[in-house]
Amino acid sequence: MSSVTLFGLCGAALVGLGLFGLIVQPGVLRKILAFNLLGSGVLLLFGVIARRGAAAGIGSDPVPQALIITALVVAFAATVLAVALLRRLVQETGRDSLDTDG
Amino acid sequence: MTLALNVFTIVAVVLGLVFFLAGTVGLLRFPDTLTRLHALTKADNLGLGLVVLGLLPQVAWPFGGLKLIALWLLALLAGATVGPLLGHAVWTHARGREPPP
Amino acid sequence: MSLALAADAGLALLILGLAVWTTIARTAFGAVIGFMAYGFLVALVWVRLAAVDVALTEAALGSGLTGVLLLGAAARLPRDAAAARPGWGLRLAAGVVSAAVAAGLAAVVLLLPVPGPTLAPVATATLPTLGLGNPVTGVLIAYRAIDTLLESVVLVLALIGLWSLARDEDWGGRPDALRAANPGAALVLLAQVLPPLGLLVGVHLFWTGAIAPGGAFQGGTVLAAMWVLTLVAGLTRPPRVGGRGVRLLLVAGPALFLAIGVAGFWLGGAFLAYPAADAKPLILAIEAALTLSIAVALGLLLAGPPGARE
Amino acid sequence: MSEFLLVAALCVLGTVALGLVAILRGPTPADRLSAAQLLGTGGVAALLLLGVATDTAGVTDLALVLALLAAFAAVAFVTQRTPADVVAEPASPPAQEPE
Repeated sequence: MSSVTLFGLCGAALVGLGLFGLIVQPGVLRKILAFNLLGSGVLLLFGVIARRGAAAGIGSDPVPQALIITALVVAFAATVLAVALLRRLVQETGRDSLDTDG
Repeated sequence: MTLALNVFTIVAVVLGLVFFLAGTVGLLRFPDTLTRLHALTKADNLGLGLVVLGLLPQVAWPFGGLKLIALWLLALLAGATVGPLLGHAVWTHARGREPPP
Repeated sequence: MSLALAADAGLALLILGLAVWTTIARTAFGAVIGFMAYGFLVALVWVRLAAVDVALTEAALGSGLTGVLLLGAAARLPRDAAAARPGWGLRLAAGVVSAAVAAGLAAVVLLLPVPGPTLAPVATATLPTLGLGNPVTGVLIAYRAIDTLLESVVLVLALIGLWSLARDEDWGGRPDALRAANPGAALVLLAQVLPPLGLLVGVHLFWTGAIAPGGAFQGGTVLAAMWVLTLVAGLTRPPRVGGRGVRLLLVAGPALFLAIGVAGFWLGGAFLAYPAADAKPLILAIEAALTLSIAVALGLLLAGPPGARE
Repeated sequence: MSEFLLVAALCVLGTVALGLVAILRGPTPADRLSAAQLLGTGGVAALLLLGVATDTAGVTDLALVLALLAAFAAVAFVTQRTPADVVAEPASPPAQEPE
């Protein structure tokens, strides 16, 4: 078992954990956090693939690295948008969950 | 000369480690929030400071060394802000009034 | 070598532990703090995976802007409305599905081909003609320039989405929600001393990005964090969202990128191709404009939709 | 020398990782934040040691960025909340289990 495989397994577990939180947690902020964990796990898998592609004197394939950097910024923008929607939801309904009946 | 500098590095870094350990133990063992905050700032200022001091002979001058010193000054500034901010908030809440100046 | 493996195993366990805590913590605030510590440790993992550029991005976003965003959100949650948690059946089903997905991905990780496929030689082949020494910047600005162009547009789209959440009567005003009610002397001092140093670090990251880890995203994020600090302390006020100047700054980066990209049809023979003689100055111009636009866009995203303090 | 610095980096990281217990334990939000703050400082020290030991480009810059932004969490914590929230966990009622 190498360090790279170890972080790959860690990324896989994070995806599962994020998915679980996304389904199970009722609060919207908790769902946003879980979704970020999920995304972070996916990016970690990308990073593992980049590290395995070390070549030409570079420790990590630069193409997945560049994708991860753009993905981090896009994920941040999406999180901002989700938090803004949550704030409007709280303003309008006084609640922070999505279930419609309660 | 190199040997003396290496010994200096080892001594300073080990001392820094001691302060990090002290900060952690304080954070876990001290009785209330304000004293725990006190423990934290020791690790912030002295622990990092000693590690930076120990690394100074090992980096390229001038830019590597100046970068390390700038980094420690930034950490000092952050610590000097975090302490009062958190402490003020905790104190105000506990006593129900503003702390004396 | 086994020492490094033990350290990495410890790091992975810490990350998983914090992720579990973020998922199951009782309070939203505890979960947010756990998530912030998690992001910090993930930045260390990027260093261990030889991706320092990524680590810089994760650290600049995670320890600066994300904390302000999530802690602000956690503070505005209602206190009394606890939603019903799903029942045991659904939780069990969710657990099974999630475990299956994780197991599938783990199998993929274990079955990856050896040696791993790589695009590094192709992506780095053009670096000398571009005058760049950092392969990641080379990919972002040349090899996969189209991705970066679209990504810089996404930030503007996100801002449009955010602003469209404003109430009708607030439209055209200043997004003032970040400003602290009572900043206090320590915070004001920090907001006076830190931004000049942060400006230096941000410009350094942008400039060094040509040859070493760094670049427009990292530099722009640090600049945005400094601006947000002065907004929180009340030293500066955000611009009105209807203003022409702020809109020009927002689109400057993507617009210049697109213009040079279209000019590539004549100068370099293809969309987003650089003429061999002038590649370096053109790339620097694009990176500088992108840094500025990214900083303004991220700062305004943090400031939220226009409207008074809640 | 570099072996010593690597071991020292591990020790710092291990020490502040112990402090993570305080994130889980609290009891107040200010305590949780203090633990995150300690993790930040220790991480910066570990990165410096690692960067000098392995002479990797950019690691010192990474530590510099982390030190620059070290105060942000506390600033956000204090300014985005009322003083009462600093000490008291919000009294969230226990989530109801459906029948």
